[in-house]
Amino acid sequence: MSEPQTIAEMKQVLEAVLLTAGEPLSLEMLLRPFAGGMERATLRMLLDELRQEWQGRSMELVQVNSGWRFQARADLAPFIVRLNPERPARYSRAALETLAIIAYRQPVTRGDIEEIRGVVVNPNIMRQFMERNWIDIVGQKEVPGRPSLYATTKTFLDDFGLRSLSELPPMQQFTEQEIQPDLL
Amino acid sequence: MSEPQTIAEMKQVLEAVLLTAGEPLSLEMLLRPFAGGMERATLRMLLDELRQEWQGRSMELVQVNSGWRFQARADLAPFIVRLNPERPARYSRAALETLAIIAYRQPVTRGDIEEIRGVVVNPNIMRQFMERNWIDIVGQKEVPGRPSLYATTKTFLDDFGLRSLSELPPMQQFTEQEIQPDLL
Amino acid sequence: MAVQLAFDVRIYGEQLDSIPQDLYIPPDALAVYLEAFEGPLDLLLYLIRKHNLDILDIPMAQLTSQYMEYVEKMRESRLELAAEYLLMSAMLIEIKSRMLLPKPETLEQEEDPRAELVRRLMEYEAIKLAAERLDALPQAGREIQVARAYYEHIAEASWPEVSFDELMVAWQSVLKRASHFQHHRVGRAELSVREHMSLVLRRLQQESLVEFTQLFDVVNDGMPKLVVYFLAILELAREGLVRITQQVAFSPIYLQAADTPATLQGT
Repeated sequence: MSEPQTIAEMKQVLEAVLLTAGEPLSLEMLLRPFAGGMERATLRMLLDELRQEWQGRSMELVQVNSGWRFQARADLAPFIVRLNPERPARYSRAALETLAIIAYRQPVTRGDIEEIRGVVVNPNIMRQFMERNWIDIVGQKEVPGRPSLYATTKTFLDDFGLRSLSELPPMQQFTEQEIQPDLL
Repeated sequence: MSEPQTIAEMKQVLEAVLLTAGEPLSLEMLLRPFAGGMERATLRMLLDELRQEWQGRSMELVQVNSGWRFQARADLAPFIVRLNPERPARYSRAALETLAIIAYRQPVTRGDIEEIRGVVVNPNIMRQFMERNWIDIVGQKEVPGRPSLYATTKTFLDDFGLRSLSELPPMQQFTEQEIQPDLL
Repeated sequence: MAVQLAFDVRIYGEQLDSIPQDLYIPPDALAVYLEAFEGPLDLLLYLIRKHNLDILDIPMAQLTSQYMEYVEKMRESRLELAAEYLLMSAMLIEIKSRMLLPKPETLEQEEDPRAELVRRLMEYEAIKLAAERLDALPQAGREIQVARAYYEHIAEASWPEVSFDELMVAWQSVLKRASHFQHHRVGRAELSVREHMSLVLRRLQQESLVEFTQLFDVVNDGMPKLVVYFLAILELAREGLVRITQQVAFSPIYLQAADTPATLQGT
């Protein structure tokens, strides 16, 4: 195929690019296959059409922090998971609490995390999230010892299907719970 | 979604599984998502229907040695490739020096280059510049072994935006340069 | 009230869904159970919930004695007690004693000694809940499956970029290392000569024998170019890359590549 000319051809290119990507693609990246032959406005329009065409089908075109991606419809995921019997390891409560502190209170130092949790932070926990590229160091705090400041990354948002931190579930206050003690 | 009941639901599961797998899936693997609820014959039939439904679209369902996979239609692949322009590796120092010697001292034999650089020339270096059509053989030197004489080509000049070799920066010794930097 | 555990606790391989109501817990089980707490704040929150205490008006005496009771059990079962637990004991006792002190009426109203503890407990509780909600979100690789179908990676010829400067730096380093080129200079004129050497050789590849005057385009090439051609031929001859032949004086002069079979000579 020479350079795509018709809307149909452009959508096929776009669909193929997104279905093979394995990661979210930004608008800038999605323009590359067209080698300068597409306007951003057209691209947005085509993405929107593609999204609508796929509605109700096996995959859905969604927008996350770093861009657009096709993902399996949520209700199909349980069947896909059966393909690989080794289920992905779940994180320990300590790890999840640490991650939550970084996500909701960022940027934070290890000291901040320790103060909130009341216990020493296991360095392995930080390491595993760094390795997964969910958190990274965004600076040093201007206090004695200049401790590192940690924050969540774009990959964290992408992996949780979020466009921005504001889409994180809102924090609930203890007192709100108090009303329904039976929930415990 | 509870266990897929209809043919349409089963096909959606299959499609999602194949589009997210990242590798070819054997019939045995493709049966797993259905947790025993599907016959091999049915699976084959569904795969065949899926294959036909995708005909002429952006992806094609193909059977390779180790199983089934969705792959981008061959004529769309070149556009996908543009997404990740493989960062061209840099030429090694040895390669650049070899090219410089050919440019400034042409026509030269490999022996000449080796004499100037003091080390053996890796044949791959010559080959990569030949493949790029930057150098070629313009003759053989009348010495034992009749070694090839290399020179730069018109493509080399074009790629460097030169009309002739005399437009290459003339070279002087380092020390002289420092005295008369304006000459460069 | 049986308190549901938000995590797996197994005793002798049996799932423990709730914490036993009676105070007596077999020491081994206690170990598993206490280890399930994420720290003193977690234990305190558990006690507050279990005994339905009001977090905004914590009865310090009651909470402190319950906390100490657990900590004592941990020591009895010779568990390695994290320092944080002991630190918290001290803090609880301190708050309790400060509350027992009569408040001097003359002073400004003093902050409730429990305020800091309450703030920390509330913050920790909020994070605990946030962690659970975070874990409940769909996650890539778990509930989110991203499309990653195959495509043929056609190797599009992509060559490394090279600039003038790089070429020059490379040549410079060659010169620096090669001692017999120590004083070598390559000027524009010499580059032209070398270029034309290649041109002549290229031509001699196609036409094995070229008459000398045919190499020059006297009409179109300016004098400088003709000179360069001439110098190129001389240099080629000097380096033994071409043979120049003439049968007799004033007859045409022929050029051929040095590697051309000798039989062609003098044709």
